[in-house]
Amino acid sequence: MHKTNTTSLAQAVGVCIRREFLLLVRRPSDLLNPLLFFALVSLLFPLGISPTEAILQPVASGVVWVAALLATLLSLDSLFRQDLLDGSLEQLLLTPHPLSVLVMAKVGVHWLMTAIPLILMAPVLGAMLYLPTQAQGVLMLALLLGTPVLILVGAIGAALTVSLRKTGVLLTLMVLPLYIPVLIFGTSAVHAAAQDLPADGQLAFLGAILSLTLVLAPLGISAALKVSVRQ
Amino acid sequence: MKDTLLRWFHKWGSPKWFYDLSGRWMPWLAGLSLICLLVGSIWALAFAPMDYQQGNSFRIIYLHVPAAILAQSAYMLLAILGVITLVWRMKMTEILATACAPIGASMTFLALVTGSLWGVPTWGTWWIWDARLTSMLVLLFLYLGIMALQDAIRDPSSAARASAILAIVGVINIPIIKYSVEWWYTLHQPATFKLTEKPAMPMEMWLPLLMMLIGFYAFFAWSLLLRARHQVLIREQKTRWVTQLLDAKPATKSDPSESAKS
Amino acid sequence: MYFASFADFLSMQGHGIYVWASYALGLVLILANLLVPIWRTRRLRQRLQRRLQSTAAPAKELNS
Amino acid sequence: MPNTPLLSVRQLSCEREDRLLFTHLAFDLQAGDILQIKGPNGSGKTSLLRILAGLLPYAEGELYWQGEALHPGEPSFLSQLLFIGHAPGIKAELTPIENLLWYQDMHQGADQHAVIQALTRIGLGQFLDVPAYSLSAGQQRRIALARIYLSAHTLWILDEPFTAIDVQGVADLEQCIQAHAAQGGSVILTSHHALDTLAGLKVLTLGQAMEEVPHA
Repeated sequence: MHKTNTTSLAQAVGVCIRREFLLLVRRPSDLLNPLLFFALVSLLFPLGISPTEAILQPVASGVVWVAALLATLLSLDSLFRQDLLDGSLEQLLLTPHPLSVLVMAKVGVHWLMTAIPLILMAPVLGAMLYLPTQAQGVLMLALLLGTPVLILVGAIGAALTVSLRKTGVLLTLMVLPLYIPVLIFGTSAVHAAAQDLPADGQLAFLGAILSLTLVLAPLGISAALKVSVRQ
Repeated sequence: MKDTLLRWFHKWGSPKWFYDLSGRWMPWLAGLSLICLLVGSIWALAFAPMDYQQGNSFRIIYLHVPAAILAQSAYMLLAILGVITLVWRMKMTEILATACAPIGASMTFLALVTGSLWGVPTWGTWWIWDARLTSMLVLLFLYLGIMALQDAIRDPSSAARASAILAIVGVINIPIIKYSVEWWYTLHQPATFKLTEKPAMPMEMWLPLLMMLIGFYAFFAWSLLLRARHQVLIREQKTRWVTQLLDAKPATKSDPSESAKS
Repeated sequence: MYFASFADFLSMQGHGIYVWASYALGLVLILANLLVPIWRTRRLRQRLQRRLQSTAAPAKELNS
Repeated sequence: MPNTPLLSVRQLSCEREDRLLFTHLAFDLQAGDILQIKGPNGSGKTSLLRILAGLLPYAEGELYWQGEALHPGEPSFLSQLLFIGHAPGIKAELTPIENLLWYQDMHQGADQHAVIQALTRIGLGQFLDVPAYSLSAGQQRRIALARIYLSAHTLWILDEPFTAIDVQGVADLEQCIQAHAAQGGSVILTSHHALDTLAGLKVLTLGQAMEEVPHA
């Protein structure tokens, strides 16, 4: 009988990361859209409310965070859909390696390619909204802790709705309530930093939520993918 | 003991058994909930004493608190049914979860509206960003998310399994959301009188509350069984026991594709 | 009876509108959650019985 | 038992969109067997293959792999399974080499040379570095089929493998399947193509019992 020596998990994860990286690099529009959306939403608020510093400055952190939240959600809608359509998602289920680890590779690369540029852009938009410079650092740190949670929880929603043709509002309705803790602690961290108050309490909380999500979300994503593919 | 539990577990797993059993339980639940709700509300409206600070608007607590408790326990039930559905793939828990979500949602809505109506005389407006009301609003959106997902997926068992995962993710997040909203409320609102905090209640106040709570739970079970039986009929409409149940004459020649799914 | 008169019972020192509105909504929601499934089940049973008696019609899937 | 069957199916029934596709299906697959699933379109051929691969839940029935109960997604089973379904599973932005290397690295590992050889053998020699979106659907499907030449899995489940392949390719693929069966592996496939020339061929027409096809 055939002696099958399956590749090691590390090798499989490495290959998945490389493939995801290649796929995203070769389709840059998918990376650019969320960033443009992020900038556009931040632009709307001064137009919608008022350009004066007195009004914009206190809401700056909230605006940047809400825009980041929505931009991440936008980038998640098509996370698994193309894989389902071309059949590579069911092949991912058919590998002998645990699906939750392989999915982490895919979601991790997605975070790297969409959230990091977003984090680097945030101070620019913050400055445009008169966010004090001493809060910029905390804003980037809070986003660094918060965006993985947004993407991991959003990926569960994306996996649940991958088999549906149009999901738009459904994904938002399912996932946004789960983003509320990140929004609350994220905005208040930046708010505190803007008033020269220590923000490490809020950042610690973001870190706690991040570690919980890092442990549980992959299980949720792989369970959701199995439900969606096995139809 | 273990195998009797398993056998009971599997018995409940079969829709036919559930249909017969629920048929026997429902009259009792109906009676209990009608009596408790009727007596409870009359007691609460007419006989319970007024609250010295809030006046008669306090009587809304007999509706708001049971609805809020029911809203959260229904979500817990959704998550537990979800775990059973995912682990043991039992058709009945899928059906019960599908039936449970709308009731939970309407109880959350009831708790939300009664909470804000209760606040009007004291706050002067019908909505303030009170910690508990905001958490209740978030819970309502969690319910609507689950119901929207159940509705979007065509195949009933995939829809049930998908919404089971969302319910489990939601139930893990509820304490986090509750704490963060609480923390956010105290951060922005100096500790004014927290309206929805139940002051220590004398006997003649919490007795009607207990009565109403029992009534609400009985109503919840009754409505759950009603909705679940409806789902059972939909999903089992091709089986022989449903055909006999409808005591219609089965087709003259035996239907070859007939499969007696228990 | 806690209240002196029936009118007093209705007005509840000005808070009556809110109390009665809440209980009315409670009644509506409870009735809805009971009557809607009962009505739907009855309608489904009738359509199933009609389909079974006729047996001629192909077994179209009824899902509401 | 001297030779437990590689894969055995008992009382399997499958319901799709509340239509009963098949019920009480039972058969055993020995090492070295080539099982062709026949039946009119929509009779559940693809559903049966997906159930065996663990990609589709089934209402009733038991599946056994090498004697033990088989649960969907069992790693020990998946490491022995090559499944090629309707959808090719090819990423359009990647070249055939990158696609095939990904599959090999996810299962048994392979070197670039073997991959190039397999792609040339299946007729994609000139398209090695062309992104898959510029290839025809048939060529994309052949990238997936090239996995057969590189596969050391015990069980192959192939859904309509011979579509989109020219006559010479069909003969080559048949010869490869025959060699695989000879080495003790086994194949389950659906095809409208006549396979009577294959030794060890068994035919299962959905709705009837499985019968041996006398070797021509």
